[in-house]
Amino acid sequence: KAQSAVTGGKAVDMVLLPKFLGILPFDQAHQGAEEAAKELANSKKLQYLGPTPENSVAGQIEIVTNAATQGVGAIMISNNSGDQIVPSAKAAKAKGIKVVTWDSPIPSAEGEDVFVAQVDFSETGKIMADMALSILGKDGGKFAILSASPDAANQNAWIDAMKNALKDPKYSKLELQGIVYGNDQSETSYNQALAMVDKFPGMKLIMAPTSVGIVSAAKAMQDEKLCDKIKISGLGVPSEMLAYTKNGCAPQFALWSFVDLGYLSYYTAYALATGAIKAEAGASFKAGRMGNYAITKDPTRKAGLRILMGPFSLYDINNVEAAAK
Amino acid sequence: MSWTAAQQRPGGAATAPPILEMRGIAKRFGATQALDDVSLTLRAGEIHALLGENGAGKSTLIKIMTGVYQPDRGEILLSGQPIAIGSAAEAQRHGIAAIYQEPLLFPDLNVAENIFVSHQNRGVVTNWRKMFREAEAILATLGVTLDVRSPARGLTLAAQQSVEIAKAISLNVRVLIMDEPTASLSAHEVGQLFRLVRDLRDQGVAILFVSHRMEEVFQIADSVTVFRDGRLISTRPAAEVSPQSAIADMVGREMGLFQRRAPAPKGEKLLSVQGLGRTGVFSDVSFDLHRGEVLGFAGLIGAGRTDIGLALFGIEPATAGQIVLNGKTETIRSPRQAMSLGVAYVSEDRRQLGLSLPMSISANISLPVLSRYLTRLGLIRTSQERDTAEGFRKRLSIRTPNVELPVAKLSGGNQQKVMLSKWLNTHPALLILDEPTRGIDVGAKAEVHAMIGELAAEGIGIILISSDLPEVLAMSDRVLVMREGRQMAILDGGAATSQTVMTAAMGQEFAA
Amino acid sequence: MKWLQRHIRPEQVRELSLLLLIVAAVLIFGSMIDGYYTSRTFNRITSSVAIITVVAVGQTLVVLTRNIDLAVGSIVGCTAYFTGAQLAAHHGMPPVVAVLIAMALGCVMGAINGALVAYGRVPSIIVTLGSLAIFRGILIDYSGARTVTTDSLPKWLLELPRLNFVTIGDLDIRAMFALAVGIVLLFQIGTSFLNVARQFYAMGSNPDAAELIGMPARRIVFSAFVLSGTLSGLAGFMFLARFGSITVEAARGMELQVVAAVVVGGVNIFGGSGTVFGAMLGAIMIGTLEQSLFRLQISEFWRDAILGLLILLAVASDAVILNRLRAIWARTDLKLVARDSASPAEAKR
Amino acid sequence: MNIRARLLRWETLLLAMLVVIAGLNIAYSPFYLGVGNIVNLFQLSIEKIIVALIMTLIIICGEIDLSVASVMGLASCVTAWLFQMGWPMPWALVAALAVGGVAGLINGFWTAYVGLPSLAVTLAGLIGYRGVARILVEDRAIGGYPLWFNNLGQQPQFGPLTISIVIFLAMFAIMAVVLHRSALGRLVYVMGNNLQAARYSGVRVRRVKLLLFVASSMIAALAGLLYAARLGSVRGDMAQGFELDVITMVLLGGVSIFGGSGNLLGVGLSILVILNLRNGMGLADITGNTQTSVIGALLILSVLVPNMARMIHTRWKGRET
Ligand SMILES: Nc1ncnc2c1ncn2[C@@H]1O[C@H](COP(=O)(O)OP(=O)(O)OP(=O)(O)O)[C@@H](O)[C@H]1O
Ligand SMILES: Nc1ncnc2c1ncn2[C@@H]1O[C@H](COP(=O)(O)OP(=O)(O)OP(=O)(O)O)[C@@H](O)[C@H]1O
Ligand SMILES: [Mg+2]
Ligand SMILES: [Mg+2]
Repeated sequence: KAQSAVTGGKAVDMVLLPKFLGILPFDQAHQGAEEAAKELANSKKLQYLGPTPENSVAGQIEIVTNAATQGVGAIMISNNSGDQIVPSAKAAKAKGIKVVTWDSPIPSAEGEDVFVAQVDFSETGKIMADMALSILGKDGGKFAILSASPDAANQNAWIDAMKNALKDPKYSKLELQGIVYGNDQSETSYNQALAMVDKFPGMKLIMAPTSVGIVSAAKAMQDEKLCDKIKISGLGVPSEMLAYTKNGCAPQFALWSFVDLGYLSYYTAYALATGAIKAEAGASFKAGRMGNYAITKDPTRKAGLRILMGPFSLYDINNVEAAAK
Repeated sequence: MSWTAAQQRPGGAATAPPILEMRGIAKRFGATQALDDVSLTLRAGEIHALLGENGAGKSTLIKIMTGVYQPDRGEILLSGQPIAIGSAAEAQRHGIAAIYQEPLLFPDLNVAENIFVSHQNRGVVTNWRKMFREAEAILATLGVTLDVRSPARGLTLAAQQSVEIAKAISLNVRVLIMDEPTASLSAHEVGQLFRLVRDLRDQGVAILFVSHRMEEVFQIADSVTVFRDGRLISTRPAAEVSPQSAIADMVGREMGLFQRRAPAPKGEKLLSVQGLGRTGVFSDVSFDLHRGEVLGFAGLIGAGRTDIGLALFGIEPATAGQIVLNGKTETIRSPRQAMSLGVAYVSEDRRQLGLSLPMSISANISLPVLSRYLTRLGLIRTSQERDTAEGFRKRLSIRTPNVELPVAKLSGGNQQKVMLSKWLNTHPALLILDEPTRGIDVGAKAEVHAMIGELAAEGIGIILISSDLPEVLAMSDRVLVMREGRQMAILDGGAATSQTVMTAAMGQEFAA
Repeated sequence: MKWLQRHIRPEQVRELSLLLLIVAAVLIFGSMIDGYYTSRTFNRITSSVAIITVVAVGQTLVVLTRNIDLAVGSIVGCTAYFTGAQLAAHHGMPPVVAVLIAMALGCVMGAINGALVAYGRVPSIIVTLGSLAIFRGILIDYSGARTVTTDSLPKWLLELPRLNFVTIGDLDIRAMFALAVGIVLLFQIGTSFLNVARQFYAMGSNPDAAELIGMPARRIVFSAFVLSGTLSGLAGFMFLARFGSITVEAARGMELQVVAAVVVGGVNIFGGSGTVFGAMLGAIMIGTLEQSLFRLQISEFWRDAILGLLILLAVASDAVILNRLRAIWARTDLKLVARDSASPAEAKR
Repeated sequence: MNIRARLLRWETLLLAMLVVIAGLNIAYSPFYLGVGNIVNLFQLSIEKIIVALIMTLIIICGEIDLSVASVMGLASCVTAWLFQMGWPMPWALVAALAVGGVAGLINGFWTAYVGLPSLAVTLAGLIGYRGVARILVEDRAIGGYPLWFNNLGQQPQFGPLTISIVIFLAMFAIMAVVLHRSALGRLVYVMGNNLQAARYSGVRVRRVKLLLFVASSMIAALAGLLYAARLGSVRGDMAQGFELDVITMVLLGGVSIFGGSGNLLGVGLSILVILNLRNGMGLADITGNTQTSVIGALLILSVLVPNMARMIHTRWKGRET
């Protein structure tokens, strides 16, 4: 199908809403979005608004509601509220505001126009399984997951995807011992990681699909001098993981570019708000330096549309230093 | 006793150099002129009594001397030099210490710590052993035995007062102010305290002494000052004043000391107590009480009189014995239940146990019988509350501009009257009065006594717990004497004299 | 027994009872968990308790004066982040200087709270609820959402949590825990043997009386907050050493853990009574429960429910034990008094 | 009269703050005065302000209930769990309220009858009730309630007002009458002032305390259900951390944390001040920590400024004489 042209220069009020403020990945997304805003010469300033972490759900709902009151053009949400955001997102949508989710979608897709997915969520499960296998070797072994909170939709989706992937006979040697939650706080994650060592005898790997959890787990294993027995993997930021990859605690981990994710989200929201594309499967457009993207049905949710950014970057001793710069 | 010695001291106090002079002091609280142009001179080696009705301004003057309040007008001279007393700490540096009307202890600190709490010069490190020893020694000079290691929480009021006194005399003071120190002491402790006060006087300390007990004042004071309505009426050497003239100065008219209540005819039996006891506190108490009878409870501090009251009122239920009220055997487990049986208990500690200080007079008076003031929807009829309070204000002549005033704003004696009103308002059949005249002036005391007579005449049975021995003797039909949690004797009106009561209260010691 | 009762108060015996409760908890968990009695368990519990304990010492001082410091979590977070940022920028900084920076920063923050409470006469709960948010807000602005990463920190710092103070047989006593215990001892001795400490207790026991008898009430409250802030600063440094990567979220919510430790440790929340040692026992009690519950093979989701129940039971049984003790003491008190007063001559000697 | 004058002064201050904040909002945001925005302003914090009303009584009584937010979460999780098990929604709601009542009984029993400090008891409740909620829903998000339930929380039912706002207004009126006109209210003040004096006056202090804690938990449960209806979906972390916001509102309203003083008018005004401030900042695109910092600063300044003014006043007066 023909690419829709996204023409810049229009004035659209746009809001970028992270899960909460104060965490590096979201700030990187903000940078990417600013970059796109400049490229598209949007005369209206991009608002980067977020709640505090302990008030994330109520805060996100409040920001979406206020944005609806102000009648902005588009709002980009990294949803931390599950389906609880639905009523306010629907209300916003009813006022003609484009609702784009990024990083973490609205599970039921209600009130959402399109989800900009960083990677395919079932792919995430497979990647985590692959990393586990490559670290533990052919003989596999026992491992456990250190997640963020039990309420984080994307974490839960990834973990489900990984459980699914493990059914493949290829991974039959991998044994998942349990899931533990560190609430995206370094101290809780650290203590949980230590406790896992006792709780799961024979555990050889901690898989932490959270950038806070993975660093804390690595530090915990290093402090306990357990790095040769228990390895760490998951999703992490290269600059934070550099030391642990170099000393072998975390030989391999993955991530995508949050800068690109912010950039692509902005393009998508802008294209929707200016009417360059419609939120329907098959629509496609050119997102500046990142190239062409198309809206498709989201195969990982029952309903909903998505734009898939991809791909994963896998980091290990060979490339982590360059990426950390 | 040595009180004759005090009269004959050579030199005479009036010639001694003044230490603390107050000149033209005035202080106003809102609409109340608490003090109006009063002057007072305290001299070394002199015991100066300050008299006045409740609310006359005595405590206010004292608080000005100790830097708690700042005067609106007037000056203070210490050894002839004008000074400003900005805070209690400053007063202490000037050598001025006070025992306040209401004990101000630290409930979590132990007795010894309380005694030495305001000593700034005891070094950096606490020498516990030494502190305990000294505390015990100071208390011993007072004739009080307390466990100096136990926290002050839960001490009886009298014990608290003893600690306050120990605290003040432990400081090397030049001016010692005592605001009703004897209000909750019994005769024995008062004697002990007076010996000590005289010792201090002889060491050249200036002492200001406030009391509503006339006989005490004339036992110890060298000179007497009388206040009325915030104004100074007179300052004279004690020898030139008689109790009658002092009372006339106080109230502005002639008035007698209290008289023995005429014995009233006994009614039917109201209360019968058999072998009452509470483990570890008191035991084996038995007595009868008839309608219209006043049964006095006498004894030393901590003799357990209050505890019997608490047991009858259900606060600390008895663990042994039986209570027969109106012919029915009752187990009293809670104050609520006691009240429903017609028992009322007027507590000895009005600040901690008796009143809700920030709340209005009328709200305090209606509290125990709040249900009487409710509409069908459970709302409070405040006008009816006010009417009741107004009634009591007139009946007990409570000095207050209006009954909506928070109780905290009243002088000590008037607070006591509010508490009495509160319990009279429950229309009790059995009224337990624990130190009902603590801290109230002669006029009010006479009123309370008259009221006790009236109530008895109305057929109420009254238990009168009091450390004021003359009061107990004058008011009671019979006197029950307690000692260390045991009942020593029940003396009939005629047999009860201060001699017999004290003998029973103290065992052989007094006789010796 | 008599001698014991004369020289030990029930409040001191309560600490013994808390200790017994901890021992009981350890025995029960030991029978339920294989390989529980290892040096590793000991290590886990002691390390996780060390930081909370240091903060709880400061909190105890504040609570004694009938105040509360809810800003401690934010102070720990701020000092950890700021000290971390400084160390990352100046690798050559001597350890002592780093510790001093952390403590000085905590001291300043505590002084702000203390000044507002003591001299501004604002209730402490209001001040610290406010500064809890404000300090955190300042940190977020200052940091620009960046994280202090482990590998930006000097090596000695990262070695610190692993450093042993002494090794007794199998048991490693880590330096951090030893430091915490040292601080507890220091303050326990201070609060029981310094005359100024009496004033802390007096202030909380009866603030009106304290003022009336001329205690420097404001200075006492102020210094309690300064000490709490300073100790929180030190805890911030320990936090940095232990966790390495510090986000702006560091130590968020720690105030509740600390208050829980202090309350479980028997410090009266309305001031006047309680000890630093008790607060440490409270922290250890909660730490033991938390760490041990984790080891049980139960679902992650059951942990908080059980933890809540156990804390309640700990507080309740502690209160029951204390009440019984008080009753025993009171009874013998009366007898002692009775005996003494029967022979006044003897008492006077 | 004096005390009333002082109280009035506090409320006047809050009123002045409210006027200033509303004035700024009107001046700087064209959206502020819209009916929808005014409704939203309440709706976004409605559960907290409902709980703040009963918290006022608890704090005046000299106690505290830290477990309210966890009870809110527990109630909504109980409903969700039962609903998922196939219970009809109305029964699930009743059961949740009953569970709230039980939580209140537990808090009240340990506080009033065993005599433990309410801070410790409800701190354990804060952890424990949240834990029970987690056991019930684990890592699920449970939604799909009947439309009428969701509409209850989301759609205006009385003109522009939602049912939660109507409940809040009604509850405010009831609480005001209870606290300031009824016997119960009187007892609450007496107990907060001097618990011993209340006991010695024959007040059944334990029963009153138990009643308050049960009321607190049941109202919290109700608020939790309204929250669930508003969000249309329930998770284990529902309402986590709300207790501090609730307590902040009550304290800013002039209620002493040590009990015995404060009134509902002040709390009502403090609620309006905080909600309008939040709304105004939200419309001015000020969010996150800046917002909480501003509210924190307001909390401190609102007590500090009058204090300083009084201190300077007395010092100045002192120099004059
Ligand atoms: N803080 C205050 N605020 C308002 N009025 C006060 C205050 N303190 C005292 N008063 C009033 O000042 C007057 C003098 O009170 P003060 O306590 O000095 O009396 P007193 O002579 O000590 O009486 P008593 O013998 O009853 O103790 C009383 O009318 C009292 O109500
Ligand atoms: N010296 C003491 N040390 C500790 N507690 C004491 C002491 N004296 C009395 N008590 C406490 O006081 C109670 C007994 O005193 P109570 O107040 O009943 O006696 P009382 O005769 O009413 O004395 P008072 O003259 O003080 O009213 C007991 O419960 C006891 O615990
Ligand atoms: Mg007086
Ligand atoms: Mg007594």
